[in-house]
Amino acid sequence: MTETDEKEQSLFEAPPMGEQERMVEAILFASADPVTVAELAARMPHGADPAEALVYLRKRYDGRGVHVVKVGDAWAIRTAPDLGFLMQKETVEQKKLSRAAIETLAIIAYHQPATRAEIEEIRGVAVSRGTIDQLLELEWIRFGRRRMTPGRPVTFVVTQGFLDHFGLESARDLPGLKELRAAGLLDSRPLPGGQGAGDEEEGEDLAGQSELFED
Amino acid sequence: MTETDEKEQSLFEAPPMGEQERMVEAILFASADPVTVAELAARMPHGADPAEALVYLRKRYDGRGVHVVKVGDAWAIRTAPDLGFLMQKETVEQKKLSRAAIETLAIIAYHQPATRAEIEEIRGVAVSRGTIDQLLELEWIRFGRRRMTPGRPVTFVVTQGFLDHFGLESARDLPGLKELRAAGLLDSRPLPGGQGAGDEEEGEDLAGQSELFED
Amino acid sequence: MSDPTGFEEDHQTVSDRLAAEALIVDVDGFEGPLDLLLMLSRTQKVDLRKISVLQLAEQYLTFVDKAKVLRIELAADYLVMAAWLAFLKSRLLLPPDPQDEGPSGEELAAHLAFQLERLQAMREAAAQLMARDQMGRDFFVRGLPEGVARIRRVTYSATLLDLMQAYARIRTKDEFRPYAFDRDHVFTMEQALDRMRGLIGFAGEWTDLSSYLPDGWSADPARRRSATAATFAASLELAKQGQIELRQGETFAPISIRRKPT
Repeated sequence: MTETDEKEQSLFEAPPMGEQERMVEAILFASADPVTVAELAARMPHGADPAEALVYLRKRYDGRGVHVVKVGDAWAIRTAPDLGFLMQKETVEQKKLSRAAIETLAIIAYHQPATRAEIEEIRGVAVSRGTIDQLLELEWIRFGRRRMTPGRPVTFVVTQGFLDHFGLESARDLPGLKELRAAGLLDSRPLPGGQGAGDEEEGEDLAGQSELFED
Repeated sequence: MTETDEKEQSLFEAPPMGEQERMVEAILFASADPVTVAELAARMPHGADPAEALVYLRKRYDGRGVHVVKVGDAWAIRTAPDLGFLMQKETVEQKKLSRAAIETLAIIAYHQPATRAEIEEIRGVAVSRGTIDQLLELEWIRFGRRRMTPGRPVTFVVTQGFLDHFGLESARDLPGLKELRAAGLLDSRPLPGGQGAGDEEEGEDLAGQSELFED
Repeated sequence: MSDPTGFEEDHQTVSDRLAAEALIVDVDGFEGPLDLLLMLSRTQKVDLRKISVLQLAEQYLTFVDKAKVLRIELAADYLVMAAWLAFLKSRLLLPPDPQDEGPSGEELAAHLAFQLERLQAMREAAAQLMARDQMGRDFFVRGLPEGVARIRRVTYSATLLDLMQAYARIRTKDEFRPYAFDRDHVFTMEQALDRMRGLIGFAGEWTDLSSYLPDGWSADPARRRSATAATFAASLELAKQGQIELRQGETFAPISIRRKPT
């Protein structure tokens, strides 16, 4: 939206902020999935500022039984985690993930975008068929950009559904991420001398990851 | 707070009313159906008084974007009736795309620009007009340049809307056959008799595909 | 259970020994050599950054030796790692060769330590991730998403997975054509048995197996392969039944058969 648009629209006068807050509240309550600010704006009257309304709304639900949470670049209402014990009825049986799947997921989350070869290099073992498939089906990972290295391998990144499931605002809020980076444990270090177990392609790879987290 | 803490506590006294209000709020939010007072009491700690908590909760949502409403003899949270106009998006009916449409779309995505004849050749069956029209209407495909071959047939390419919908940055990020297979999306039963034939041909396929994108 | 591992008992605690037993009994439970190395490194009870890679290499090689004694089949990657660690060990023990261009033993050891630390870090990160409050377990989404059924608009949805599966289906449909067996070029074992039973009565002397191939099956390679395989299988069957004897001078030498002398 351009600046002039903004001014013209404001001639029609946006609803008062209290009213905008109600609107955001209603939309978030009605939806099971997170809603982006852009989607909110599209559904609200012209000139509304859902981002500001969200600030108020979030404060209003502070300490209540449900919270306004940020999921990637979208917003949702979720029950307060300390009340989970009341919800046995709503609890969905979660499919037990294999250790391989959990580790693969963590590696993708912390090293994203990550190629299959990188996952295998870190775990020291081949990623079995079906592990990636399972994570794709859960919609916790998706295909990212291809690596601009020989073979142009596909990469994997985590999704908004992953953030939502684990109550993360963004991939930067992964537990321990800063410490791991500071300790150099998210770097890719090729085997000295280059021959042997490691993949040759590894070297250039990690540029992508720091890009993702650096801004 | 753990569950046992909660229970032990309830031997002595019910949680404070503010806490009970939070509980009712969370239960009403997460339940798929309206909840009766008796059901609330059964799920809350002993000694809790959900009826009283409901009075407070109801008052708290007075004039807000959502209301606590009575449905028969049960309770639910609903968006305020005056904000119904915001709920248009929720009335959308989701339908799965037909197999013919998804296959046609896949071929266009992988082989774009593709003519109708090419799509038919790959699918081995005629493409109905309705299928193309539907994809055009969804704005997932659009007309590309005409082919400089006899008859100058129109071609189809995928749109930005397509990329957005499928979470792709570019059509180049679509995984190739080998990667589909590695991810377990492709059954790799070998051809009976012709050993390894399937795999050998794979290489060429990929080459074809990357050529396609290499422009 | 009394120490089936044969590990030295002197300075091992009970838990060390149990861990060692678990290693031997449950080698399949490990996700590759790196996983095993990480497990072994725990017995050193030091920070992974201060780990003795030399000691670790020895522990691993001991493990592989014990597995051999116990005749446990180790997968190839375990043996590759053993060979690499043996090489690393020699590099660490011998004085560096100034002629040698390659990485030093210390560099290689540092890399291995890094790999172990990184794997361990990822495991801990995974555990922390799974310990977080999770949707549908600890916190919940709206149970009753609202839809005011006033305006109905149909949207079509499809996921990337649908798209890729559709493409995969099209591109592989040729692979799934019905299985049709080409009987013209197959000589079955039953046919071979019939043929050999008829001929074997006359084979008092050692005769090359290839002379039992049916007529007209040697020109075309596919037919020759099928007939050879069937005839060989049939001769094994007859030998098992005690009707003939088999002889082969050395590996890949021609096979001869004769009727078993009565």
